[in-house]
Amino acid sequence: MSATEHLHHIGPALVLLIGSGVVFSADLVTPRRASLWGLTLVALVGGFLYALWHATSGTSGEALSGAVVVDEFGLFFAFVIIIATFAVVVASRDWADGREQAAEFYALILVSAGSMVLLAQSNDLITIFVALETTSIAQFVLAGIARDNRGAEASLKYLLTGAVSAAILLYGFAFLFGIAGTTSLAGIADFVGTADEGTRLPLMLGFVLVAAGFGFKMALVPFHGWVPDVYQGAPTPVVSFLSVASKAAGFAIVLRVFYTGLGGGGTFISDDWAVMFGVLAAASMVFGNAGALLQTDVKRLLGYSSIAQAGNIGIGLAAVAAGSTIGPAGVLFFIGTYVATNLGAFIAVIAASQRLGSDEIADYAGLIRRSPLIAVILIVCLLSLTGIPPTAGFIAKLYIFNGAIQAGETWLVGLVAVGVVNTGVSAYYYLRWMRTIVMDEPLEAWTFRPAVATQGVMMAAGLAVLVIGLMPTPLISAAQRAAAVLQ
Amino acid sequence: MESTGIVVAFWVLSALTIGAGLAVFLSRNLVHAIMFLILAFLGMAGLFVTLSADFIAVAQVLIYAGAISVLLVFAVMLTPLASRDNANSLYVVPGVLAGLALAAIVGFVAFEADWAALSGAAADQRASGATIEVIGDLLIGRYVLAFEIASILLLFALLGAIVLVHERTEPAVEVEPGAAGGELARESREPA
Amino acid sequence: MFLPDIPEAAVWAIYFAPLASFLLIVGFLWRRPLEAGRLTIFAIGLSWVLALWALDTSIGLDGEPAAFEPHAWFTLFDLDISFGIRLDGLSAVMLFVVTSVSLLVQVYSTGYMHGDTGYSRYFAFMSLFTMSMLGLVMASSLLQLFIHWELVGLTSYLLIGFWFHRPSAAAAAKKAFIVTRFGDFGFLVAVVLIWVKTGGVFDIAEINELAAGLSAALLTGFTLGILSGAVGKSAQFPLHFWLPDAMEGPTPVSSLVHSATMVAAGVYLLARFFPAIEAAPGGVHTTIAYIGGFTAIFAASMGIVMTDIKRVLAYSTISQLGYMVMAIGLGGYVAAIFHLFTHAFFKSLLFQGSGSVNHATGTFDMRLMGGLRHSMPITFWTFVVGSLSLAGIFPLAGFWSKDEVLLDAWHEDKILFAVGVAVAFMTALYMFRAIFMTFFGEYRGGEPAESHGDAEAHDEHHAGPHESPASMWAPLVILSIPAIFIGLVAFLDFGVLIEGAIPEELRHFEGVHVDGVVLVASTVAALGGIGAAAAIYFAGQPSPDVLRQALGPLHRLVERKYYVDEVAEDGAVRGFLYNGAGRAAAAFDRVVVDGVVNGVGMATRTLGDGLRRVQTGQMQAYTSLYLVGVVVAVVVLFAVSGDVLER
Amino acid sequence: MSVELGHYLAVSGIVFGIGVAVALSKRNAIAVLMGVELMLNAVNLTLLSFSRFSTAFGPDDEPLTGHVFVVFVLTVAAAEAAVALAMAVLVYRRRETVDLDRINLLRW
Repeated sequence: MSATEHLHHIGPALVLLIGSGVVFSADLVTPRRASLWGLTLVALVGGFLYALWHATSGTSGEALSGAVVVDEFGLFFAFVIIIATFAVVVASRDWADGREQAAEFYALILVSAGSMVLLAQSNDLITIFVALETTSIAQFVLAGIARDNRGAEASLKYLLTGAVSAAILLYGFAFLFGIAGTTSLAGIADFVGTADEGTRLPLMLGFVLVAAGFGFKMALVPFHGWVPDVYQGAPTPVVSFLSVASKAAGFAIVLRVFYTGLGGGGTFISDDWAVMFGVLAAASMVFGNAGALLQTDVKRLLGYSSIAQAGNIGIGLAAVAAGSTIGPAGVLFFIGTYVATNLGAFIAVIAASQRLGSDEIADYAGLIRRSPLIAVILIVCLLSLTGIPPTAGFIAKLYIFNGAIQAGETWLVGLVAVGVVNTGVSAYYYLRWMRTIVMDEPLEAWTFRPAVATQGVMMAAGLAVLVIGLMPTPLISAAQRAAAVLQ
Repeated sequence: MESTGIVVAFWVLSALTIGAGLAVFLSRNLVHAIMFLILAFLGMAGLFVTLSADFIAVAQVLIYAGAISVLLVFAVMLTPLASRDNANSLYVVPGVLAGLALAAIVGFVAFEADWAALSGAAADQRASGATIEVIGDLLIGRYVLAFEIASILLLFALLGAIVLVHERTEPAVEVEPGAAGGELARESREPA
Repeated sequence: MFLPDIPEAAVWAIYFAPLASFLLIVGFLWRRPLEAGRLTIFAIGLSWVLALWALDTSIGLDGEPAAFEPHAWFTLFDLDISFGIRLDGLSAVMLFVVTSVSLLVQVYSTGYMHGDTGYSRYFAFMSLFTMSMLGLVMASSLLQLFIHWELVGLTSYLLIGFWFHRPSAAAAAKKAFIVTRFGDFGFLVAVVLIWVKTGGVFDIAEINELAAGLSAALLTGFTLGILSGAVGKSAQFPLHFWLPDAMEGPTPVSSLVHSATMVAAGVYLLARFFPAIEAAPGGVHTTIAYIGGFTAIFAASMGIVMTDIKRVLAYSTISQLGYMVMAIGLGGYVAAIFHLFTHAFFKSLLFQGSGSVNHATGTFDMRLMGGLRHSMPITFWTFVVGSLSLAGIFPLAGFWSKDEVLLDAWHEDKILFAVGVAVAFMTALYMFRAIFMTFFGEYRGGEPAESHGDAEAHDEHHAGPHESPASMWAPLVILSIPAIFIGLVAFLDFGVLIEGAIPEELRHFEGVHVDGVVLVASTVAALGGIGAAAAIYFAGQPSPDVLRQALGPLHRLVERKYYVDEVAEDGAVRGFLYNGAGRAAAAFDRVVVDGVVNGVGMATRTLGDGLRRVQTGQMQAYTSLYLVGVVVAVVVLFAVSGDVLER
Repeated sequence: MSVELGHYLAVSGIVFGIGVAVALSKRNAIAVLMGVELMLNAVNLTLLSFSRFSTAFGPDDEPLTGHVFVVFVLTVAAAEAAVALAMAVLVYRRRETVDLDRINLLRW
């Protein structure tokens, strides 16, 4: 394989990383903010087209000595991450262009997205670790980029907890490497498949530590502590980025490591980690929803809600481990819909909170009269988060629950029951917010509408939520094709 | 294997590292704690040598004992009004318990697990010589991608540090707007 | 029968017309309320016409399901999700009921809601609600049914809480939503059970066919889950308590949601799965029948002591729904649906009548009304017709259906028959108590000063009560026609139509026949109730002499009424009924209901405290939790693999 | 008596535990960072000792991969430290403290 071919395999990520450099350099040349924004979008479109090229030309296989692999699983996440980043960048233009650090903001977003795309296609512990840390450090800085009191606090907490978590993850990696004698996921899978009980203890220690490290990214309880604080304190555009792209990447890498690396549902430790993810999922749903019940700040509420949603995905992970064949596709489908839904909600919040000057739920009173478009999009997305048909969230929950039921374990059915009850609880706080938007008297009379580009992405997200809800088949088959790679 | 030398070195260096680590925890003064930390780093470097990891040992001394410690000292100096007593927070009990538990778990695994398959005479023959060449080959061969991303990581960590601290827009607060930025730029370049 | 068979697209149009109306209002008519109202009426009118056609088709098919194939929706590996229409006698009748009542309520609403600031919003919600209810009724798959079941709950939440600025309305909406969700949880369990055990069969007809082959335990679980859903939605004991509070919504909402549609959905659900219930062990039948019977008498006893006219009607609705549930439990499938059918019309009429009274007086408190029969003759006479029908007086609609229920009880279970007769007595008593308090005697001034300021309180009534506008009384008049005559459909093969929806071996309805004992017992009970009400609330004394005098226009006695009323309330009613059954019921409400509400509040507070310990804002709290999690996970996993440790 | 893999792992476990204790129980953000550095050091020791002693390596696997891994850990640790200290300075400017006990504006 020639050097160009190697580079071709990491093309989408490369475009984003180079784009990041270009944006940063352009800041030194041109004082015009609009051109930075445009360049960022160009880079994202370029990455998207490159990924599309991979998808249509059927590029696949390992590259760079097995450090990365191009497959439909990685491409699925590449598309999800790039599209989500695109939407975030479009929507945050007003916010970013108004500040001194616009160039750094765009550059960091791009570098973070680029390393996430790389992360989704990494196939080796070292590549995973470095890509993960690159995107993490970019996110730590992004969280504090507004340099206000709350943002600084949020980013410091995010970084310190993240550093502890990274150390734990690394310790796990060290054990996996030492026991299996290799850093490649395929090699680890081979080892686990043939290993005997003698390696059980260190292997188990290793995978618990790794799961904890990834649990931090996925915001599963009890590794979730940073989530509400960072969601509340960091700038909203950054939070929207964290909540969709970062989460998608977290789940991507977990699926790849645990499904490919630990050999899927058939090894002698599968049951252990099925139960473990089951417990984490249940705890996340209960804690996330309980926390969200009490919140008055929309961003904090969405933070807790994202913990609860991670719990839903956790059900899928448990099902995967327990041998459900539907599980992996269910997780991918859930992530796809979750990204669309959360994007819609967050972009609406970005658009609204900038005009309202507040993140309090109470200030969303009567939003439907002040800005009908934002309100309707927000309501559609909240309904989807609740899992009420005919939105995408409903199908996604159905899919995940079906996967768990199909695995045929009694305790998984119990887990589904916990999920269902929690759906009911979550309806309470989502509805409360919706009621404020629709029914309460507006505090002020003046109306507003977001920028045209923001309107566009907002409507696209809202429409996607509805279209996926009514016609889920295309996304389902995409998820199935992507998941088939792992098996 | 020149066993006695290694064995003695291992025990002495282990005691040094662990003792210095404990001192970091127990020390009442933040600056003293940093000094003990450097000592622990050095002990660790010695342990690396006993593992025939000479290149890593040198890197350890340079980066940890050198750069990172300097960074820590800088940070302490830049926050003059913060407490210097290295005091414990509210979470000292769970902290110590979690630390003990983790040490116990790893120790349990270390002695309980069936390492026979994983260690033995074969390891003794393992290259104790030219590690640098092999590492270099791996870095620009098999792990070249990680190597390149790591460079991006360093670049953006630098950029991030500057973004966070360099105050371009608030001249009213800073007497010398350039001063803080300058310090930080220097500070951030250290590790690279 | 008269028309060619209805095509599937036309049935879908029944569903999509109100949906289109909702979308158009939200999209374009938000600031043009008049058009919003007209559009809603037009859309539901269209649905009504098409529902008539569907009914005609169904009659032509003798109630057998029309041959509509389900459409594939999407596939989750082994799970084929489809959607479709089930048009049979049961759903055709329900479509007719829902569209008819909804249409009249919309017309009525244009008068009742006139000038409300949320006029467009109101009609948008009403359209959405009607759509959900229609979707629920015509669903061919359990999943589809469940989706609309939830949508009905959601939209009713919006409608009950329509006057959100009133804390009581907001609380009532919340209560209704939460309480019905308790029931829905059971329903969900049933859905999941059937999903797990049949590998994803969601077609209702198929489930009913498979039911006979399922194990007794599973079938019991499934049917009890269904029952739980029905208990929540149809406000049966012990989840009945949300309905009286839900009266905080606008009266037309109560008239639609809480008389004919949403609360009937529970009974409909039971009827839909009637074959499965029939196949279930006997204990399930008994449970259903006794829940229904107990609810009927329990709610009726509460109805007698209420002073708020809408709450009287609310308890009456609970009680009548209890009748229907009881009938289902006794195997009286036709009787239950027949009663649902007639009840929809006269109860809707009564609710609208109470709204009309409120429109005139500005209050729902009957103690502040009186003498309205002169100023509001149309409302008065239609209300009397509705009450007579509800009381089951020959030959009004309610008589026929109630008789069917009682007949089933007479054959199946004498205790429940006695309960049914007692309820008939109490029904007549509280309805006529309401009539005498509201329409007889002297006008007692209308709205209390402190309750002013609601959108519901209109300004015209300051000149004294007068008849409501035509848009309000016209529906009353129209509704009183079915309230009188609709029972006669029993002679028109109604039973055949309804039974077409269930397999042949379960059909046993043999047409209308009157059993002497039942006829006498129910009529005596109803007349006795009316008489007692007249004696206590009109004549002032529960003695035959006074009752005879009272039949004349005796101004003097009426003047004394206010005074006597209180005595009667305290003595005869409060002293006996309230302190007995009523007190017990109220105590139950206080203990259990408040217990639940307080429990939720306390749980939230506890959670809050717990959260404050975990989410302290200090980064080390998070890392501590994190590491504790890691340690616990490792230790537990090591411990469970004990065989490894032994080596 | 000889030194085996288990001994090194035990030492790394102890150092890791000390790192955890420091990171979790020190009030000053900079001290927390010191704990993290100790944890990373323990990880490095583990990697190197596996590199030295493990026989799990297949014919295609280079035992010195562990050393490469450590190089990356060192790099990342340095970058993380730089950003962390910049952030500590930023917080200090806003609050005049880096005591985590007092950095809890965002909570519950």
